[in-house]
Amino acid sequence: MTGAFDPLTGVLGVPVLAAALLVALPGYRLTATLNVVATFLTLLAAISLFFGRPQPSPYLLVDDLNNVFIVLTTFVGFTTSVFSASYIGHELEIGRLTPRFLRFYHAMYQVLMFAMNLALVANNIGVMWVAIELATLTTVLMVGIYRTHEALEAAWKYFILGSVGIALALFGTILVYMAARPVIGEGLDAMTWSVLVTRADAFDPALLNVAFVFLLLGYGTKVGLAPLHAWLPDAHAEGPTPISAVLSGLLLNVALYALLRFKMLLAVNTAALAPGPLMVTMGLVSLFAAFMLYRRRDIKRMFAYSSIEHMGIITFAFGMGGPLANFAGLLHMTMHSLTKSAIFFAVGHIAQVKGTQRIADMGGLTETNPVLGWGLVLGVVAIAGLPPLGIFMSEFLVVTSTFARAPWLAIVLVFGILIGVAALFLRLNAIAFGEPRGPTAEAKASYVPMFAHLALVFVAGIYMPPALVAWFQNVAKLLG
Amino acid sequence: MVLLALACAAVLIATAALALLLADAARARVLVYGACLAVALVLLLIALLALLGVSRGPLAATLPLGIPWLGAHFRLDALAAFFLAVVSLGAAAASLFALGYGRHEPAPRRVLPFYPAFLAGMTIVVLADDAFTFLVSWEFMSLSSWALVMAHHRVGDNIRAGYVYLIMASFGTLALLLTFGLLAGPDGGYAFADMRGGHPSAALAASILVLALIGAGSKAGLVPLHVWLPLAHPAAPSHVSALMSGVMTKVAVYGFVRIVFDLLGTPAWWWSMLVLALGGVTAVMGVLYALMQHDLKRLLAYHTVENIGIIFIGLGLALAFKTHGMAWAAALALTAALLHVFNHSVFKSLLFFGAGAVLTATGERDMEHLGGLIHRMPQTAFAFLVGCAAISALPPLNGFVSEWLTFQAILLSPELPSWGLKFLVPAVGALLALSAALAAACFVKAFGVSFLGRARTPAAARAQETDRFSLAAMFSFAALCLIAGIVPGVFIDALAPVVQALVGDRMPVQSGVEWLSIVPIAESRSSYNGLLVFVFMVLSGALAAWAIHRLASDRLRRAPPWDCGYPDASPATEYTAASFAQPIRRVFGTVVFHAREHVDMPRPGDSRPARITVELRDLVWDVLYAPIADGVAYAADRLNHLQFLTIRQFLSLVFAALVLLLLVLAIWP
Amino acid sequence: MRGLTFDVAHLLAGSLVLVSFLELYQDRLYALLNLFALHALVLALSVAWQAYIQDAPHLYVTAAIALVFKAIVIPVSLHRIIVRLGIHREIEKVVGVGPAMLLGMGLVALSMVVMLRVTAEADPLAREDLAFALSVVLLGLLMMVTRRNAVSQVVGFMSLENGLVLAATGAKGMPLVVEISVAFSILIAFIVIGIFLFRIRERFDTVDLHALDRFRGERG
Amino acid sequence: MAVILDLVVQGLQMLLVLLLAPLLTGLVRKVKARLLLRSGPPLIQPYRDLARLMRKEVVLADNASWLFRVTPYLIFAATWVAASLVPTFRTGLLFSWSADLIAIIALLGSARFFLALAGLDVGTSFGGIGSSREVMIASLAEPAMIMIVFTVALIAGSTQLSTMAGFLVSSEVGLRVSLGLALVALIMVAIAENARIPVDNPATHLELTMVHEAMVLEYSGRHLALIELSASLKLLLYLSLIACLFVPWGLVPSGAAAGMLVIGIAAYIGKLAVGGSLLALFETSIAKMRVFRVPEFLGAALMLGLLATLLLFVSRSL
Repeated sequence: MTGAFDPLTGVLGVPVLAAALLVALPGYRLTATLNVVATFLTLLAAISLFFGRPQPSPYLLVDDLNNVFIVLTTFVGFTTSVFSASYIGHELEIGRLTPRFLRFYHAMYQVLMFAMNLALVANNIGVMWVAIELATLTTVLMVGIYRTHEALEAAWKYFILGSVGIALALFGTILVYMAARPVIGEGLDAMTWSVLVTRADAFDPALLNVAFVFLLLGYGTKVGLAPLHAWLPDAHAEGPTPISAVLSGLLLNVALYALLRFKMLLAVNTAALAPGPLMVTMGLVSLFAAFMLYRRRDIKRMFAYSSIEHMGIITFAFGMGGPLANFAGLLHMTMHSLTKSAIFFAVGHIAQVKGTQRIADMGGLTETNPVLGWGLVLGVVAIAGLPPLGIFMSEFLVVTSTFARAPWLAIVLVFGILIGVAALFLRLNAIAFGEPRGPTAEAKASYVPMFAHLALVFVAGIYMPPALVAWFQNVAKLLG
Repeated sequence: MVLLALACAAVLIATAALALLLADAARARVLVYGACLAVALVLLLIALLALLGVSRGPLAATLPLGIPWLGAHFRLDALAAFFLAVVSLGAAAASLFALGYGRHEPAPRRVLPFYPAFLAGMTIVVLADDAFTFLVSWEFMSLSSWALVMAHHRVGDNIRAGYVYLIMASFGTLALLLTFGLLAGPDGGYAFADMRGGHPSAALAASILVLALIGAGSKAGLVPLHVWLPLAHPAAPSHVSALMSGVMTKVAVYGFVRIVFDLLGTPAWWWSMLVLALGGVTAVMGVLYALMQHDLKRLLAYHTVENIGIIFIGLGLALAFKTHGMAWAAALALTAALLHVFNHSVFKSLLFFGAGAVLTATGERDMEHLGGLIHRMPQTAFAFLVGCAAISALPPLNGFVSEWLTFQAILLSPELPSWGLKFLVPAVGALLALSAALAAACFVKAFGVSFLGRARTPAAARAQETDRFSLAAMFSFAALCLIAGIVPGVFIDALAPVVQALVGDRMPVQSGVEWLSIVPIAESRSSYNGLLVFVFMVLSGALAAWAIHRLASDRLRRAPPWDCGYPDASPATEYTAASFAQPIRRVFGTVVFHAREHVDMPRPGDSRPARITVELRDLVWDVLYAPIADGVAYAADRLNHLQFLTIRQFLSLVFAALVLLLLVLAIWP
Repeated sequence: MRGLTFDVAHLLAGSLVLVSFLELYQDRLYALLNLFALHALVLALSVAWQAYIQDAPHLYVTAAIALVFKAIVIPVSLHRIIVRLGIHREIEKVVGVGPAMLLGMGLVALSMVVMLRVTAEADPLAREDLAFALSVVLLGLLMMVTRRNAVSQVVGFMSLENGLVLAATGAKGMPLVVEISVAFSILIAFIVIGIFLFRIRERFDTVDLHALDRFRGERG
Repeated sequence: MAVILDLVVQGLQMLLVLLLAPLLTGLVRKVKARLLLRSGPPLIQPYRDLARLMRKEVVLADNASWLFRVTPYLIFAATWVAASLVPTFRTGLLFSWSADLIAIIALLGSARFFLALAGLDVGTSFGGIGSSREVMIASLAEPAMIMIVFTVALIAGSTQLSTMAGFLVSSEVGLRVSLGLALVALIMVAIAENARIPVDNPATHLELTMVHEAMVLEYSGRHLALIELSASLKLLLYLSLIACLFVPWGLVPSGAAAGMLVIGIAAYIGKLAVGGSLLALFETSIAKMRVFRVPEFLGAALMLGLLATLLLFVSRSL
């Protein structure tokens, strides 16, 4: 226990300490650097999990499923902090942020990291719930950080809808406990994963069903599934871009991860209703967020809707179930968070270069800022699911495995994807090609994070390390 | 062997990466295109060796890439070898052409990196032996060519061209995705080897065939899925246009052949009718569209549509014969189709090279602004003329051979037992003949208006002969047109293993026949000898010339043209492309394009010039695509209101969802 | 004894549902706040009762929180807000009382049906409790949906949350109940503060959420 | 020995068609004149014209290209080769298998292709009119011709002219509707292809009506002579095609004694004479139609051909 205890304390402790420090420390350069360093240390700790996993304690657990996500989260957290360092610098210059808020921003960033890591490693459904609520509240505060009318409005909307979601999720959690209590007995065990999963077959199916409905809606709100998605586009559009990246790239994943955990329980319990149809339906509904892409004028809001679409695809995949589809879902989660955050990095720089988020005021980006422009093109190509990038593989697996089992669903899915692709490239043409519009100053920023993500996605589209594959396949089995 | 081919592809990709780094360097052009040329030649050698069955080393390989538990399978069988030969031949010529042509490229950064990637994509597609690798390389090919189409994104409506292209490409890919989904089955046997094993039910086979037709057809440019092609092909730089039109469409044909003839068992016969009918319609529609064009490159692109139609007629016949177990006839039809694949890749590339040369020399694609180029650029004119004659299926060039074989295959169709085909095939034959005749008319127009007559613009009058690399590329392909025309037997025999593998029979061996003539079935039935025809024509022409110049006069005097006595110096009185096409437009256009002519004739004494305007409508677009676009727009508008609800309304959405799900639970059995 | 405990718990839970109905019916803000205070009071009682019958002392904390925070602090502060915002008039509803009531009935029935499908060996007390809790939750949500005014929406949310606490305490021996109730109180505090904030910086002339929705992104 | 004989025969045929072609043209003109109660030019007038043109110098337009000068020889070569492959008096010519009927039609097609180009070369408006109308006519005539080929080939089971003639002369054919249709269609196509009335008028130089003449307007001297000669060759070719497909009697089978050849040649000349006179008769008895009526005329031919083929397919299957 003690030998393997270190990584987790790193993953959870470093952010807390950093947050405490960042609240105290002044100065933009120092805090930004500290932020990067802290996230980097967290990343190191997380990576060390690959080599030694701690034994599951009643509160903390590391297994095949969350191990990958912890590393992913910390990694994206690290790259985002690098990106945010240059981004926030510019925001300070143009005075959108005051140093006071900046300090607050960095502290919150670390708290958010802590909350998400906690949600991932929690072995207790109550703790997980608390962690996700914490993550929500911090992001609410960060979305509203610009104090503009739109920002406050977005934050408020996010807050209200998020709180309702949290409430529903809590009710679901309680119901799960109620279902577990007769079998496992009162007390902590009845809320502990490692115990729940082993005994879930004996739970009361009806209770589990109700529980799952509430959890689906509660955590689904965080995932941004339609029709619970309303908060997502505005929160992405109005908050600072690093937060948009973290939201799309990580928070949605964390919520979905929670959902998967509970799906496992139902998968074990044969008497309970199959969660598949529910998830498939919500997935398809969300998929048609693709239609919303056509009328978007704000570049960040557009990519937010694309996140909804992709969450729909992922939920659809898990809903279909089966080793292939589940594998595809897990892969899609990973790839999407990498790609989408990369896109938001690009978008952040673009918005700073152009001084606006209105697509109408951008154009010819590949002429004026080749690196940025082509980076965005590559990102959109990736998010549109075109090979040879990672998302294509997952979409390939989803569609082919579905079509053999439920042709009509697959056809609907395909049309949804196609509509999304069409919309994305319609906008991309306006942004990246054609006559240059708007200011064309070169962005003074490091493109390393963006291209690091895209490189990973590219590699994954062609070659996947066997270890990762093994974990995913293992989890895919558990997911039923 | 296959590993060597893959290594070549890897070299191409490396070249692309290299080009990304030093695209602005002065010598980058030479470096990149030179490398591509070399690699393409190596690939060609490999392909030929494999095709002639004298290759060393394994013909299949599996790399630990792609889907982890499956790996990436590659295989170089006869079919793959033939198409690899087509691809690498076109690639080699295009690279050679580009060595000179690339000098005029305004934005090398947007071309050099993607060109080798494009070549690599096409190479890997034909080598792929599992669904995932196939689709990845297939879409990679589309993607890199999309980037090339967008190279001149600020010119005209190239952006729209690229957009339509990308959407149609994704559409096709998704259709193929579904095809493979059906072929692979629920437990994902994505390797082609596994697919060959499975025997799908009749309904399943039918849907597979239809999906494959949609997927491959949209890339090949089958009507009505052709809309992107005449937009995208001309938009790209000319050597890329040549590749897209001459080679990429063939890769699409490869996809169709691979799926339908190789992976799929034998579908019910009536699905061959679909292929046949589509082929016939495509052939005629394509050439009619082409006749209405004044943009040289767009005209050529539409002709690609026509030739794809001819190829699919051949494939449809082969399918019909195969499903009726007439392997020998299927062999003839399939050989015809594949031979046309090769021929078209040759002369279409040649023609696009010519168009590119004209474009660089005059800066004009619009034929109405050309004319008289035969005086300024004689060599280009000659090569282009050969290409025109070949694509118009004139003996003794290669285009005629494949169409002749197709006719021979059609003449076998009375043997088919099923009624539908009995009625369909002659009609398709008529369509084929019609398209051939119209193609000739169209290329009289293309060559006559842009190369003959008098220059219509100063640009055309100032044109200069193009560089020697381009000429080398053009003349080598012109020579190939002639060779393939006069000794087709060699090529037919080379195709034998492919056909044998796909339909289980082959055409009779041609190499034995005396005088190098070709005999599809039996000497008494039909035979053709391009060589003799060529020799005869040369002899008799030379004889006539000699006799007249010796025995009669050889005097010659230059004078102003006679023109019935009232010559007019102004080139404006020349026949334009539009006026040349007018009779045919009157005959066909009124029906097919709702062609309308508005004549604005000023009253006597009014000095205003008279104007005639022609209005054409693309019914395919109006009927098929416009409604879809409108539908999406409508849905987008409707759903867009969701963005503007109040928080309370959103909450009520959540509430409704919750209640709904609880109700579901309540009534759950 | 068993019977008595059951009946009392049942009574309290049921009365909680009743109060929710009253809230749904009441459309004057002051009265609504008073009703909410009552709601919290009943909750506190039932929690205390649970603490007693489960002899789980930590539940008394939750009860105390409910009593002090929800039954006193929040209503008072909301009173303040109302006064300051000068919106102590009628509150316009989206749907009339009648339909709202009918909907509420339907919801209660629904939650009963759903919960009674639970097989009986889960002890009846828990089942009943859950059924009531679920209906309280649904009614709270319904209230949030049918009111336009921010304050009454907050009230709706809080009664929803009371339902949660009821369920949590009803769940025998559930750990972390206290923590959760604390966390929720923080959440509510945030909401109230939010309203304060929006009032203090003179950005919205009213807390009617329409004002918040003036932009809703990309409009215009 | 046999090969030598075959070579001789093949040579004989090539010479024969070349020599007979102008005579046929002359004959048609003469008969027409007589039908119009004129004495008309002597039969050998076409030879005289050709000789005269040959001796004249060529007046070439200033901006005529090399293509313009090569075309006459190309056309002549193509037409001559085509004509010499059609069995006229003897089947199974030595080189007959080097091109079947489809190839022969294609050869004529290439001749037309280059003539149309030549019409555009000088860049005069009349040349343009000529070529654009020519290709319009061809675009309908060629498919019609192919349909006719289908019909006959399906009956004879071959596209090889010698085999076809050999089969058709044999008794087993009998009378077939589709053959009749094919014959009518073939005659219509032949009229169109040879620019005869009512499709075109070989004699006119009235600009708006002419097609073929407009294309060759700029030609003079030996070039014009070659073009005229090829035109007569083409007429001859079509007549002998009709003869060998529909009145194959008198065709000498291959390997027959040399003496038989005389009879064959005589029969052939007889057929030509009859055909030429009939053509003249037809031409005098009908008026030229407007250019845009031509498509309907040829469309009818195409439909006839298609109908014939379909009938055949059906009758085959019964």
